[in-house]
Formats: sequence, C-alpha cells, structure tokens
Amino acid sequence: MKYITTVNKKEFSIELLDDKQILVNGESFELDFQMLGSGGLVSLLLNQRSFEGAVDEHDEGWWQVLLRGEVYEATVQDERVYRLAKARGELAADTGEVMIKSPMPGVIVKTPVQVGDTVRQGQTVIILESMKMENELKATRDAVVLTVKVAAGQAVEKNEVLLVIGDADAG
Amino acid sequence: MKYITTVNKKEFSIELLDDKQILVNGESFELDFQMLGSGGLVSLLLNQRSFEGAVDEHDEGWWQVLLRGEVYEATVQDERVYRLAKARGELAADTGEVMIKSPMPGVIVKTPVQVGDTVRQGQTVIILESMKMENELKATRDAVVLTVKVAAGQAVEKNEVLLVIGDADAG
Amino acid sequence: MAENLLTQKFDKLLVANRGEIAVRIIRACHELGIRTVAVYSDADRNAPHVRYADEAYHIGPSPAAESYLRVDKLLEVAKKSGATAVHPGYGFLAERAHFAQACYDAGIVFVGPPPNAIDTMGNKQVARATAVAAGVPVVPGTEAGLSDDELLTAGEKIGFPLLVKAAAGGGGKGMRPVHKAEELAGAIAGARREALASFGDGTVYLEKLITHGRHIEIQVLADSFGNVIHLGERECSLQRRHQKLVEECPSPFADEDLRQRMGAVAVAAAKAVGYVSAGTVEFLVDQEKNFYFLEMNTRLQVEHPVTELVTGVDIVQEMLRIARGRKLRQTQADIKMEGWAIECRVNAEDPYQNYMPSTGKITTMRIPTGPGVRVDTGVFEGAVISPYYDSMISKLICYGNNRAEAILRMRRALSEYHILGVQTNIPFHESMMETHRFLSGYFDTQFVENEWSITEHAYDHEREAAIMATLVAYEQSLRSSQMVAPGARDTSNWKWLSRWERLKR
Amino acid sequence: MAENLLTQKFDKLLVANRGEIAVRIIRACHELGIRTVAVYSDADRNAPHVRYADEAYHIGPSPAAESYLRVDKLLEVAKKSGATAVHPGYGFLAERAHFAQACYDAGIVFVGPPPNAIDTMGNKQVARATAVAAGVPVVPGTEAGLSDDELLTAGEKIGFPLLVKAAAGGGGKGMRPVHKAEELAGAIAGARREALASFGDGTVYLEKLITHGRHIEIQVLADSFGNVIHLGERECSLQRRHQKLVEECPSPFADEDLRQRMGAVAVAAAKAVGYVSAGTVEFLVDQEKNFYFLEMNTRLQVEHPVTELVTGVDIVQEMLRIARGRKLRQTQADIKMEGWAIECRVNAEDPYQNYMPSTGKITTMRIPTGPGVRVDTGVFEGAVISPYYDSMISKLICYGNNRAEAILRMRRALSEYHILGVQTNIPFHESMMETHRFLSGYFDTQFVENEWSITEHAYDHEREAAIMATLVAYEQSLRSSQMVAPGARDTSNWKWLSRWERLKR
Repeated sequence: MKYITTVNKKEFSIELLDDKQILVNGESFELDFQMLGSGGLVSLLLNQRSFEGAVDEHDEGWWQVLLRGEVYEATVQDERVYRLAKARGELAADTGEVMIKSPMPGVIVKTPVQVGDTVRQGQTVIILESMKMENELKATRDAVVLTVKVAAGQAVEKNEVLLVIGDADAG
Repeated sequence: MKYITTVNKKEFSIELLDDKQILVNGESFELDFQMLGSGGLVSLLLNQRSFEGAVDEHDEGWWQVLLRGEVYEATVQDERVYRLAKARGELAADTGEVMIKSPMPGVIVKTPVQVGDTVRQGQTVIILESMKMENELKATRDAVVLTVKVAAGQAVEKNEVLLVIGDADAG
Repeated sequence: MAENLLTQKFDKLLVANRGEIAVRIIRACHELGIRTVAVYSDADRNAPHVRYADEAYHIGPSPAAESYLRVDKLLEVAKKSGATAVHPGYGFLAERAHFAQACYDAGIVFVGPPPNAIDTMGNKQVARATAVAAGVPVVPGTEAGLSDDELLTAGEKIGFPLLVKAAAGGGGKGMRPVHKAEELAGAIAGARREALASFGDGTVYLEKLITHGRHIEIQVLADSFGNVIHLGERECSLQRRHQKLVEECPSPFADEDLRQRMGAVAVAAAKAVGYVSAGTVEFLVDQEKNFYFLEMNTRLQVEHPVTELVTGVDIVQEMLRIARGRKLRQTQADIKMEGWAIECRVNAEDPYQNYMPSTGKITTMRIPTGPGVRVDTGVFEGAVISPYYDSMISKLICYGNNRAEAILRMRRALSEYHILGVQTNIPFHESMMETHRFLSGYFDTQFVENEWSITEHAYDHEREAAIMATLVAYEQSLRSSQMVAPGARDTSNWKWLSRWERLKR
Repeated sequence: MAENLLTQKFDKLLVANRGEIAVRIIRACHELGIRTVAVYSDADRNAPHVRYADEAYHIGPSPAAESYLRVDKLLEVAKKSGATAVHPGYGFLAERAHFAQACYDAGIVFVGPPPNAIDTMGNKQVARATAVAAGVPVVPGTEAGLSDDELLTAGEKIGFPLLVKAAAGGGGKGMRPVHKAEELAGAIAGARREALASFGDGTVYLEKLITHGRHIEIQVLADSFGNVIHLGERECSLQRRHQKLVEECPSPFADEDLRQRMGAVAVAAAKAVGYVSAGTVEFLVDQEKNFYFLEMNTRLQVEHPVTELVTGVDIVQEMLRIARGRKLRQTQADIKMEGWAIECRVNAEDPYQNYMPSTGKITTMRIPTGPGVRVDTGVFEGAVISPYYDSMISKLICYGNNRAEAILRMRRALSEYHILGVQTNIPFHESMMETHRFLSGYFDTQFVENEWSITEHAYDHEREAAIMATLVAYEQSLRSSQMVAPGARDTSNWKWLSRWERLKR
C-alpha cells in the first residue's frame, strides 16, 4: 500500500512494505507500530526511536495527531486517489467551501460579516457565547462569505453550521 | 424479578420493583445503580448512601464483590431455580465436588495428599511454585480427596484442575 | 466572634459544589474523619465527587441555576442528610453572602467567612473604600454606576490605557482593556453586555491599567478568635482574558521584603472586614514593586495547592478546623516556604483554535504520576465534558527543590498526561514550559495575550505524525473493508487486532 | 577512586530493567536532561517504560533469563544506541558483580557501586566477616557450606528459634524459620530446594532468630570521592515470607539516638567496601534497641520513595549525579527528616487465598491522586500481568506532617485505588491501616505471618454486596437473553446501556 500524506502542507509519500518496514519519501525505516486500546493512543518505534501519540480523525480523511506536545493536521490519501484528485485540481487543500461550525452549544452574540464580504484568514466572523465566555470564531482562510445561517441571540447546537465561506465564483 | 442471593452464607431475598426501588428481605430501598464502563466498576446509591464497588463473575453463578476494602463471595439465583435446587438439596453450598485449580502457570513441588485422604478446610493439598515462590493450595472445605491429577515436577497451566475433593459417597 | 458566623464541631458536611474542588474537599473531610454529603445535577450522577462521598443527593437538571445554585435545595439536602456544615468550594455560591446567611439562619456551619465580609469584598467599590480605609494601596479609577457619558469623560481624566470592569464581576468576566479613547464606548458596551449575561447586572466602572503589571496574590488564614496569618504569595500573571492559566509559589519576582510588605497589608485587609477562614488578597504589582489592591477572594482559591506544597499547610483541612471553632495551629513565625511549586490548569479548550471551549466524552485518560507530581481532577475516563460548567477539568501541580526542578518536573509530567476525546490546553502548557520568557521569570499579565503565540513553534516531528496518521488510516481501511483474515491476526504485529478483538467482545 | 568503577558525564543512559523502577529511572533522567534507552522482552512491548523512553530495543522472549538477564544483549544495545551509561534498577542484574564489571570493561558507566563491593556484600559469609571487621554487630550463626549433619549439630548449639538461609539468597527466597529441633532437617531440605530453584545454588547456613525483632534499614549515599552520608532509617518490619509489604520513614520505633548509632554503623559498613552510589544497610533490631547487621543491598531499594519524601532528596537523581562523577551536594548536617511517609506495595496476589500470585489483564485502573499521594507504577489499563516477572505492580506512597496524617491519607488513597481484572493485595493494606497494632506502631517482622489475619474482619456491607452482585447478574441476563428493547434504553436509568453501546461500537 502506498499513501500520500500531507502534514502542515508538507507531502510525505509513505509505502508500507510489511509490518516491520516502511518507506518514507523513498527512505527505508524499521518500524513497530502499536495501537493502545481504542482511544486513539498509539506507540511508534521508528528505527528504535520511541514516539507516543494520539491520532484522531476529526473529519473524513482529515486527521489530527497529538505528538510531543504539538498538534499536527494531516490528510491521508491512497496514492491513486491522490493522483486523480490532483489531475482534477481537487486536493483537500485551500480550495472549495469551508463551513464554520459551532464547536459547542451556545448563543450567537454577533455576526460581524455579511454575505459577499471578503474575509482574511484569522478574521472574526462569529461571536459565540458559551460557558459564560464570548468566543470568537475566525475564518480558516482568505475567502468570501457565501452564507450566514445564524443571527444574534440565536441558540445553536454543537457542530451546527453557522457560516459558509468559499471562493467568489463557487457556491 | 426476584432473586435469592447468598453472601458469606447469609441469604438475601432481593426483588427489583423498578429501576429506582428495590425490596431486600421485604424492606424497601430507594436505589440508583450505575455500571461505570465495562471493567466491573459499579456505583450504588442506596437510600442516598453512596457505595462504589467492583463486581466480577469468577465462575458461573459465583460472584466476587470488592467493596470498601473487603471481598464478598456471592451466589445469585433466580428464586424459582433456587427453590428447585433446594428441593433437590443441590444448593451451591458445601456439597458436591470441588476442583482445586491452578491459579497461575507454575510447577508442582509437592502433592501432600493421596486419593481417599480426608482433608479439613484450609489443609494444604498442593504446593505450587510460581514467580519463584512456593505457594500452598488449600482445601476449600472439609472433604475427601477424590482425584489427584498432577505429580511433583509437573508444569501446569493457569486454571488447570490439579485435584478434586468431595464427599466420600460422591464421585 | 464574627457576626452571623457559626463555628462549632461537626461530623457531617455537605459539599455544595462539583468537579475537582468537590473531590478535594471530600478528601480533606475523609482525612479528618468527617462524613460527606455530595449533591449532583443530571449531568453529574457518575462524577467522582458522587462516588467518593458517603452520601449523594440529586438536586436537579444540569444548568447550575437549577441545581448547584439552588440554595433551597441545598439546605433541604443538609436537613435531610443531617449535615451540620456546608463547604461551598469556589464559584457557584462561594461568594454569595445570602447563602452564608441562609446557612447561619438554618443553624448550619458555613465553611467560609461571615456574610458581611463576603458582601464588603464582593462589591468592588465598597471593597476599594474598605481597603483605602485600612491603608491598603489601590489603583486610581472611578466609582460604579456612572452613565456611559460620565464614564467617557472620566476615562479621559484617568488616561489610557485603562480597564472597564463590571461592578459585580469576577474572573475577568465583563472586563475590557481600552488602549485608545475611541475604543472606550465599544468596550463599555461589551462589558455591560457580558456583565449582564454573567451576573444579571450591567453596572461597570473604570480603573487605570498598570502596564507590565504582575498579578501576585497573598493567601491568608484567619480563625474565629481574630488570629490572622498569611502563607506567602502566589504568582498568577500568566492569564488569558483574566483567566489564570499557570500559577506558582513563590513568585520569581517577589523578594522577602516585598513578601512581608504585601503579607502585612493582606492581613490588615482581612482584619478590616473581620475575616474568618481561608481567603486571598489579589494585588497588581508594577515593575518598581509598588503593589495595588485588586480584590479579595473570600473563598478557597483554585490555585491553593501550590501554597500547600511550599508551606506544608493543608489549606482545606485548616478551613475545616477553623469552622469547627479551633484556634489557628500556626503563628506567622511557623510559616516557612520551602522549595517551589507550579500549577498548570488543564482546560477543555483548543489552544490551536483561539482557546475555544471543547466538549465531548473523554475516551482515554492517562494521569502523570511519580515523584513531585500532584493531580487534582474531577474527571475520569468515560466522563462527558458538558457545556454547563467551567472548562477547567484538572490541575497538574509539580514540586521541586527550586524553580528549575519544578519546571523540569512539570515538563516531564505534561509529556505523560494524556486526555483524549476532548481538546485540552496541555499543548499550551508544554509550549509555555519551553518559553524563554517564562523560564527567566520575566512576564506580566499581558504576556500570554499580547506577546506570545503557541503557533510560533517548530514542528519537529512532521514525519512521525504523518506515519502515525497513515498507519491508523490504513488500519481503519482494513477494518472497514473487512480485510481481516483470521489467520493474519496471530502473525501480525499491529495491535489493531487487539482493538478489533475488543470491539467484537 | 573506587576500583573498576567508571564515573564520568553521560547524556544517554540504558535502563536495564522493566516495570515501575524502569519508569522511575526514565523520569529522573528526563528531569536531568539525560536521554534514555529502554529494553523490552516480548511481554513488554506496550509497557510504559518503552513508551516513556527516547529509544526502545527488543531483547528477546519473555523469560528474564532470555531477555533482561542477558548481559550480552544489553551491552549490544548500549553500543548500538550510543548509550554510555547503564542503570540496573533493582532485581535482575542489579547485584551481579559480573554485569558491573562487564560495563566497566566496555567503557560504560555503571550507575551503582564497584564490582568488588557488590561481590563482598553479595556473599552473605564474606559480607558478615567484612561487617565484623568494620565493627558492625552481627547475629550469631554458622558459616555456609556445612553438611546437613553439621548443620543439625550447629543448630543445637545456636539454640532455637533459628533461621535456615540460602548463601546465595535474597528477598527471603530459600529462607526458613525453625522453632523446634525436629523441624530443622525438613527446613534445611526445603531451603536447599528453593535456593537451588532460585539461584542454582543449594548452599545454606544457620542464624539465630531474634524474636520480636524489627527490620529497620539505613539508606546511604556515597560519591566517588569517598564522601558517605546516610538519609536516616526506614521501618520495614511488615513482611510476609520476608517480602516487605509496608515501609515507612521514619520508624515509629527509632529515636534520634538509635538513628544516629545505626547511621554511623551503616556509613562505616559502606566505607569498609569502598562503596559508591545509593545503598541500603539492613538491620535486625531487638526490643532493647540492640541492632544486628543483616545484609547490605548494593542497589536502589524498592522503598526508596519514603526516604525521598521525608528528606527531600531525589535518590535516583543523586545516583545519576554521582555516576556522572559529581561530589555529593549534601553533607550529613544538611539531611533533615521532616514529616512522615508510608509506602504500600501493591502486589498482584490474592490476600484471601494465601496471597497467591494473580495473573491476567487489567480491565480497569483508577489511580488515587490529590494532596500527599504519590504512585509509582509500571502497569496501565489493558496491561497483562504475566507470570514471568515479580508480582509487585505498583507502589502507593502517602505523606503527612506526622504518622497519623500519613495513615489517614493512605486510607483515603487506598479507598480510591481500583485495579480490576487481577487480584491485588489492596484489601490487605486497607485492613492493615485499620489494625491497632499497626496504628500503635508495636509490630515486628513476625506480625503479619503469625499474629494477624485479614479474614478476621467484620463484613459490614453484605447487603450492599448482595445488591451489587444481583443487579449485575440481572443486567447480564438481560443482555444475554437479548431483552434489550431499543426503546427501553433511553428511558432506563441503568448504565449497562452505555456498556452495551460500547460493546456495539
């Protein structure tokens, strides 16, 4: 099996030779990989170096790896799927619509942007009150506001889509 | 549902009225019972008194309850089953054969008793070496040795039956 | 004797709280042979405080307003259970004078200060006046209750930067820093809105903002015979939105002289309000080691453990002894500070997404152990973090013979601490423990918000992360596509098998 | 300089051990910035020491003889990994002079004493002679290697009660108490058999049995410059089959005078063998406070944490500093004992079935936390306790300002400690912490075996136990008979549902 895995925009070509050998960008490593229980905790011995991490799929094909105090965002794709996607220019990169979801139940305090507004990465697009604190939800990339699904004072559930941003031409 | 449960030779008639009410020997109690995870840890609120315990079935119908630092051996029987058993004098009490099993892998050091010997409760019937220590297995009740399945020097597995005791007429 | 405060022996105590602090109080009672009564909302039936207590009573739905804040239900449980004392912990009803009064009226020992002390210190303006009268230095500012226009004018006089603060506020709620005149109006509006939501009272006031100020507080202990001592200071400058994140004892900024000066003032403040029990006087300290009274927290403090480790005094046990009518066992001279302790507050929040609170079920939890490590927590594997309560789920406290040892131990402990299923700020702490400014001790209350970013750092293990994600994805694809040949299992070295087995069991 | 002992700076260390002590050593290295290399057998791939270390190497099958005792493999790993130091922990190769020598020959720092010190103290007879020469009092007895007949005659001379001991023995293996002459022959045979099985050497000798003797030991620290200090005593009289179960520091029996007399003798014994690193001199103390040299353990001791908590000295870190060639940081005058610490050894054994070792998978583990509680453990939820290694799986250590506080804390912590899936002796400890003889401090090395029984106690909660068993049985019958109506789930209050869901997930 061969995979193309992207971490922090860096691509790694990863080929599983057997359960003790792995090729990473053509370089061979000795490997011992163990999943500890069902909570996502894993133990990796890579050329005898020991790494303990937590792996969680927080969205289809999107993985989050907590390792030595840092969180890595990763996408894992079968090589063939990857080539096709690339050909069609549909990589799960910075294109397409992004849905800003409510990370938890709460009440909308303010929606500082309107449909059509251009927003820059990190710009606040929603103010949500939860746990008695005001939390600012920010745009995950430069884009245009395509939809605003909520209004101030509205109560929202966890993972409810609040706002959609994307490219001007899209949507 | 009504059960007859025996703990340390004391009998309790336990009737589940609903998930908040229970009758124990005719006395009614307010109840909130929770199983915490799959490890056997339970939380019982009985008339608001809080008890945390660990319940483990170590043999068909035989339960072990670890509660406030003490271990209780319990048998639980459906009332009808219990009456039938009693009628036939087949209670899971001090009758019938008892198999002395190896609690862990090890090597038999000595078998101080022979078939036909009368043994008293607590008398050593097997000496097993494991974890570099000699461990004495004792008769769980007064009985007669019916079978000795092992000999000194023999390696045994966990739960392997080493010796069977029972009543002279039985077996 | 303090007014409207009952102190007498009791053998059964009701814990009017939840989470880690309820567990902390139950443990102290257990160690003193006092029987405990827990209360719980719908969300907390399986919480540790319910399981560790001798008795537990359900008091209502999950929202605090319908359970943990219901004085009537709490007193009813006390009556029903025969509890003759109540410990409020922190938050909830801990600083509500009417609750202390209600306990007194019901003939129940309230483990805390007398109602009037809570009242006095609970109102920022009265507290300020009291402090001034007691000779305690305060920060220049306005009184409360001014109109927006009056506040705008007053703001100009005080000068910028300044702070907009809620009169009924606490813990940074309804608080706004303002750096330019034109920001003032918006800040006042925001503060009023948040104060209204949090305390049902939109009254705000202004206060000069001390730049590069440090938040240093003094722990005091007072018995019902008028004896008051202090247990030294705590450094609490590492905050975000005025929420403390890391606390230490002693403060790397304080010297013995500052400690004694602040301690004396704190004791004076406590005496000025006839204080009884454990309390904390918070100060803002500027670069020249001038200090200004901020507020007095008339309750047990979240960060009390760092003081316990350095002074050897079990603060919760002392509170219980004092409430039982005992004299303080220690004089000021008995209090010695030895070694260094640091506390990291573990919050269910995502440090990579603007510290957004995170909810969900804890799927895996591994607690750090070993020498010099203490964990105070109210959650467990399988616990569900709900949006109803505070996001602080655990406190990791490390002790060493000196600050360097404490920091190295904290790094070690953080690297062992796993909480999966919800996001936590453990990565924030791991990164903070590597930060030069923290290591050198040169930081102020603005440091976390304005001068520091967790995302600054080097991602040293992208390759290993990529491999982990890939192998888990591969394993998942195997399972989903049912490609698990029974034969393969025995030979395979990959432990997804055990997981597979577990799922089938 | 000690003979054949290399002491120099190192940055990477191989831990030649497993379980809790391997974790303990890795933590100390982590806190000193030393990189660590773990080794593991087939049974230990997922063990914490493998996951906490920077590197990990597989060294063979589960039996220790084929893995943790393989000097050749360990040195090969050290070479391969570039580790320039080795810490042996306790057990396995910790007291094997040939291993220390092999490290020296390979130019690797051995974190422990020089080979000849291990040799001298490792042979009971030579150790005894050395002690006598150093003016250390010893218990009357015979030399080793006598024939059975000679031993029988010698036994009569010494008088009864006496002990049959294996020359190569340790930890009570191959040891037998004899109270009547007619028991002697059988005891010699049994001791020889066990010694042969444990050490491949059936040589035994006799020693007078001091009745009502207490086992009290002195912790010593020695650097490579000839500086030797002691860290006070540990009370270790609570034993079963000469296996320690509970240890405390200080000893409730020792006064300052006895402490100093024993300390001075222990330091003399250490100096007599040119000792370096941490070591422990064990004494038998009679009712008149006479003490007799038993043996010197030339290694880190299982119970070292109680001394760490009371003296504030991190013994493992000090061992590493000493091995790096540093001078001791403390003089004898710097060592102050403050407060009280107690350790309970948690063994996988069944206190209700003659302490039979118990094996199996740990299904649930909840570790006690909070003030004054330290846990050193090498197991985790999901870990499999195998018959290959020692049954000691965890150490629970509690600290208080005095003995009473420490005991109350230990009771509290034990009540929180859950290890399910294997039997443990936690009930033994809970019961011991309630025993008057223990509380009063009046016990000796015979107490646990001859005068105490866990089954003596009152079963106060038979009704609650019956209810728990019944409800779990009921729940199980529901599940097995598929009586789970999907509708019922939401409404039902019984949490077997969550379990059910988990099984289905």
